[in-house]
Amino acid sequence: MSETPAAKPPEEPKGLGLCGQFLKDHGIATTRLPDSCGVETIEIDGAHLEAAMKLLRGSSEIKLDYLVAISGVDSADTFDSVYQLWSYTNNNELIIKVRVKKTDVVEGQLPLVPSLARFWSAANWHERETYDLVGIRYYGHPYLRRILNVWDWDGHPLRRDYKQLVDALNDKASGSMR
Amino acid sequence: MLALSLVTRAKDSLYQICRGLKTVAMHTFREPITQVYPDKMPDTNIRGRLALAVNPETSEHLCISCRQCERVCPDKCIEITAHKSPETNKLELIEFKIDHGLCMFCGLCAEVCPTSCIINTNDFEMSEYSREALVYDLRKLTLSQEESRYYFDRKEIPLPKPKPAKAAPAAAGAAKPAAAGKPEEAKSESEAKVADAKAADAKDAKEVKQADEPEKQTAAPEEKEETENKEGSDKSKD
Amino acid sequence: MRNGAEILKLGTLTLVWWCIIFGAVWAACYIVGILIPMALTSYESDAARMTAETCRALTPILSVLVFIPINAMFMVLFERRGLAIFTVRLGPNRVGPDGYLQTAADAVKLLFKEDITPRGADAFMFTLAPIVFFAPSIFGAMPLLAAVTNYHELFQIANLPTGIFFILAASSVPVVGIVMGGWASNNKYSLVGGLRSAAQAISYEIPLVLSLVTVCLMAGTLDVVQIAKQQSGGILNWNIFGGGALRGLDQAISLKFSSSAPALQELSKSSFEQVLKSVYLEPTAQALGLGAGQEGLAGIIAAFAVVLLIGSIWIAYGLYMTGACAEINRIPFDLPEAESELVSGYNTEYSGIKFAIFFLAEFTNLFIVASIAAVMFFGGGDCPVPAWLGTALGGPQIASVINQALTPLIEIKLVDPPTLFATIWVILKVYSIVFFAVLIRGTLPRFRIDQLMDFGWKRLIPLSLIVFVLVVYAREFVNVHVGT
Amino acid sequence: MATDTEVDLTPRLKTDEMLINMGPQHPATHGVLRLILTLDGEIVRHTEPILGHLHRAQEWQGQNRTWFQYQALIDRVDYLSGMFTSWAMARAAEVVDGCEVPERAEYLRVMVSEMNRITSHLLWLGTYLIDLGAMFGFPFYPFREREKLLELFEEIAGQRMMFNYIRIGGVMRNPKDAWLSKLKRFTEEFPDRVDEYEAIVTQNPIFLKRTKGVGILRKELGMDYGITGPSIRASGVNLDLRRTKPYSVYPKLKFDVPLNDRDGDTFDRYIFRIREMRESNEIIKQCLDMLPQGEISGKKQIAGLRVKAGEGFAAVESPRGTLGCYIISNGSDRAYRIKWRNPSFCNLSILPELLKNHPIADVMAIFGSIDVILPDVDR
Repeated sequence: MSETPAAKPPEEPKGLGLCGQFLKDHGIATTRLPDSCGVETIEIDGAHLEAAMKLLRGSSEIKLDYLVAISGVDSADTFDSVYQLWSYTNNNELIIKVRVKKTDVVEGQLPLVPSLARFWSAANWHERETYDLVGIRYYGHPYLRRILNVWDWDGHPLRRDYKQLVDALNDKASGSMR
Repeated sequence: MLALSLVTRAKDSLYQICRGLKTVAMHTFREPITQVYPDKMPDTNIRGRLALAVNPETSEHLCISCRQCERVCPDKCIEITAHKSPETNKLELIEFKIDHGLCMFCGLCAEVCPTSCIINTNDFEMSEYSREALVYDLRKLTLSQEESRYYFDRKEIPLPKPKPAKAAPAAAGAAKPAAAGKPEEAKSESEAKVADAKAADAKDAKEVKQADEPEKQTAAPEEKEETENKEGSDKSKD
Repeated sequence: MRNGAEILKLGTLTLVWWCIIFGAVWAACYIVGILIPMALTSYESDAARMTAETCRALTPILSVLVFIPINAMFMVLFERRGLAIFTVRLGPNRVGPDGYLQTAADAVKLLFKEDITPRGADAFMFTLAPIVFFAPSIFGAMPLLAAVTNYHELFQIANLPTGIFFILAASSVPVVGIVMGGWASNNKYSLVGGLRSAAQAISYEIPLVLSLVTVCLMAGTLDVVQIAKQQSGGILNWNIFGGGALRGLDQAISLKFSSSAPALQELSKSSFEQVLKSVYLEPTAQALGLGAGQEGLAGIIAAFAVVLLIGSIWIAYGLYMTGACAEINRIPFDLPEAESELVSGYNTEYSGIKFAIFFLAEFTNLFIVASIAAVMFFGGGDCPVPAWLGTALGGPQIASVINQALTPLIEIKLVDPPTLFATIWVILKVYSIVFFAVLIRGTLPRFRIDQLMDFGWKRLIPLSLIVFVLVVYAREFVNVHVGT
Repeated sequence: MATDTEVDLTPRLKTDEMLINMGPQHPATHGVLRLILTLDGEIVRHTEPILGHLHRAQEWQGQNRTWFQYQALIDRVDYLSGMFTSWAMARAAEVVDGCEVPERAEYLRVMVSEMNRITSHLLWLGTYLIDLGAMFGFPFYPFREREKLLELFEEIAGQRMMFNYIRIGGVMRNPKDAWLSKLKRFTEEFPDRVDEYEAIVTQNPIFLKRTKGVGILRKELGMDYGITGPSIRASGVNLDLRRTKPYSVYPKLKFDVPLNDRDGDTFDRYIFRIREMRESNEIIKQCLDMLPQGEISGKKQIAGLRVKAGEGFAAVESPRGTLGCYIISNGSDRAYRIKWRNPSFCNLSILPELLKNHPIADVMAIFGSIDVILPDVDR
């Protein structure tokens, strides 16, 4: 049973976790965030993301070689790119967050996060999806194009400020209750 | 050597094909599994067409206009019109509309209903020639007494307690005998349900309202009514 | 037999539809071929005689034209019901009584549907393709007609001495129609389907023809009527059992049966051996130039040759069915219309009546292929019961009773017993083969195109050549049809 | 097919690559997937999948519906294994919320989920054989067994595919004894039926020719693309969440996770699904024996159902692979963010790699073998 209760008042974790320590040993600074349901969660600067991922994936003891998902989150004041890392061989788990402050994003542009797709094929479609729905631009992605919405869709639907355009075709018909 | 292996392989292949053919051919002697649908109605347990049940014993309408179903419906396909009766100070159901064209038969409304009034029947034959015809009104939704009894038995719903006699004349809307008021005391279990839901609603009523906004815009006058209803039902609880 | 009711239903349905098919063809042939000429004989003018002759000449064509659509309709229904039985379903059972009219309704629906010619299609070719696909199946049916009707005089018109050659030539034309349709549709899927069909038909034509050539070689003739005639006299004379290789056995057994009196037992025993000797040993010894003392060797060789011959002919039959399945695009060789890859292949863009013609021709081809098999391998209109067994079972008595009953009909030439029974047997045989094809359709997945080519060129063609050579040698030692 | 030894004809003969649009309306794309294939003759050189024809904004709806409402919607994410989608979200919400699930509910969840795994694999088996061209006979047999299970689902959950049965904190309804005995009867006769399928398919030479050595998925490639489920187990990676990250009552149950010792091809993926069905059947049998009495829900199923603030990721082993759900809750009655990690979406991303240099006839054989379900891809 891997179900552990959530840290109710998100207490500040003490010190670095396994992966955080490992990354620090290799000269990459991370910030530890409150554990999400018992899984070590670290924040990392976008510039170090690629190096950190390569280290975590390649190391023999940690071997986080299974990129489960990349999710984009439109948080209160940041855009988060969240990486769920698992391992095919052991039970290590890690959540990495890259946070881009909303104040840092240039007006009319998308937040920038480096892409993993060039050395990790699993990231390819996940990044496309996150770009499509949350609007995080992964620079260095070989084919960053909308994947779930049509290519000429306006806006990014999972943004908090997204407004659905009125669809003239499916608007209220007189007889329907919609 | 090559020839021999070819022959063996051909033999094996033929044997395997024949094995498959035999298995298929032996199915000839099995009973067909087809259900001859229109001739023989299937005995289903599906969450089918929504309907409003009446009390199987007294044939009074079970709906208390609490709007739980309306609120929980993910598709917003339920529309309830009710007003507070001036004499009894209780909610009276005026109209109950369900758009079956929108409904996805998730059964959540039936789950939250405190009086087990709205239920999923087993009926799935609802084809109509127009979308408008799929909007069922109160008259079309209300089940007869026998049907209600059937579904109460089938779904093993405990029978509701009969309403005190004094409420009966108030409900005597001659045109709509079914549109009666609500039973005074719901069962203790369903009351708990109502209480729970009310508590939850009260906490974040604001948030719910916000989400419902687009739907509510067309029916602005109802907004007021709803708050009234809430008061009404709260009172009835006391 | 928990499914007895369904099987019974399929049986009744088949019988009823056969009656419909036969009734229609029969009526048409009788009216045009016999009734009108008979009526015209009273007028002694040239014009009347001419008309009568023309009517007679038109009878076979008319019979085929009436037969094909109705029969195709029934075959579709038969296949659907058959598949339903294999897959524990009921099949179409709504239109008409118990679904009897399902395919008739389908046909009517198809006829009334809009006939669409896609934009960019070559309209002329697009229209021509179904015709080119369908017409050869009528040509192909012509020479077979005489063979399956026990060479009734009315159907002798197209009795070509090179019958099987003509049929094969006709049956290889439809592929032109498929390529035409595929190309004219202006659709990539159709085009690929058409091209695949061409490649496939060319590859599988060869084993198909070689296996039939094997049979012709044994029969010594290309005339289908001759081939059918040679096989008369019961199951042991059919080509599938070595084309007369068991004839000696047959004769010997019939001798044994005929002499049931105990006094003749001794005589019959000797004659039994004698017949066997004369049929098997002597020709073999003669062919090998063996002397009188080497009868044992000759016997072994003869027995070996008989077994070899029968084995080869079974393989040839398997080759024929494989090639034929490929030729008519049935599973597992339905690549031209491979649904999961090419949507619907060459007929993707067809609708309405043109599609109906494609559909019709497909099933007609199946019927023709099966009837070729019936004529070439299964004795045509021959009753499978050997004469001696028939006699033992009281066959002649039954036949005379039936003849008696039919006498009034025979007198007005409405019924010709030899033709009647021949056709019934042919239909039974053909539908058994069709039923087997349905079973195959219900079981096997589809080949891939390159595997199909591999299988055709690297397996089937060498095998058919080997079988051919084997038969050439084996028939030297066995007294087959030739010369009897 | 001699592409490698092709004679150079370019100076005299102009050849060109052909673009073919497979789908979205194509009989064999299992829904509405569009593949833009670049063909060289009949050989696929490049594939571009175009998704999204079935996009229903499930994540957006998760943010705009209450937890209670959204539970009814998520069966639609993967309509062939609705129990697993429900379970994934229920687990994620339970992990975040910290609520306990009664043991009876856990057993019931395992039971219905394994039933659902069987139905999903049965449907895959039927449609896969259709993809390979056995159109008319065989596919009906798996559907016959699937029908029986669907009837059981209908009885316990009220619908045949959109169950809405597994809820946050437990399950919806207690099964009756008659239901359990029906299920027992099914588990007893099911292995015979699987034997029947295998008699028809597994050793069929045409089937073997179509599947053996086709679409070989290298282990490293599969891990690079994050492939999960039977597809990666057939390539020898031991990834079955029921064993590697055990959840629910799976540790108490005895079952094998079949594992290949080489890079799997299409045939291996077929045979692994067949084996998995047998294992699931065993699991159901055990659950039927071990089913305890007790509560079925650890959380009250009310319209205002809430999940405590927090974030968490939980995954279950669906028939197609790791089905995960990442939840951020702010304590209100609806999620702040719900992210689905769909196995089909990730498995489909490897399709261009697998199809490269295969003839067009293998497109469907390979595409079918990775068992993708389009609503699950598009959400």
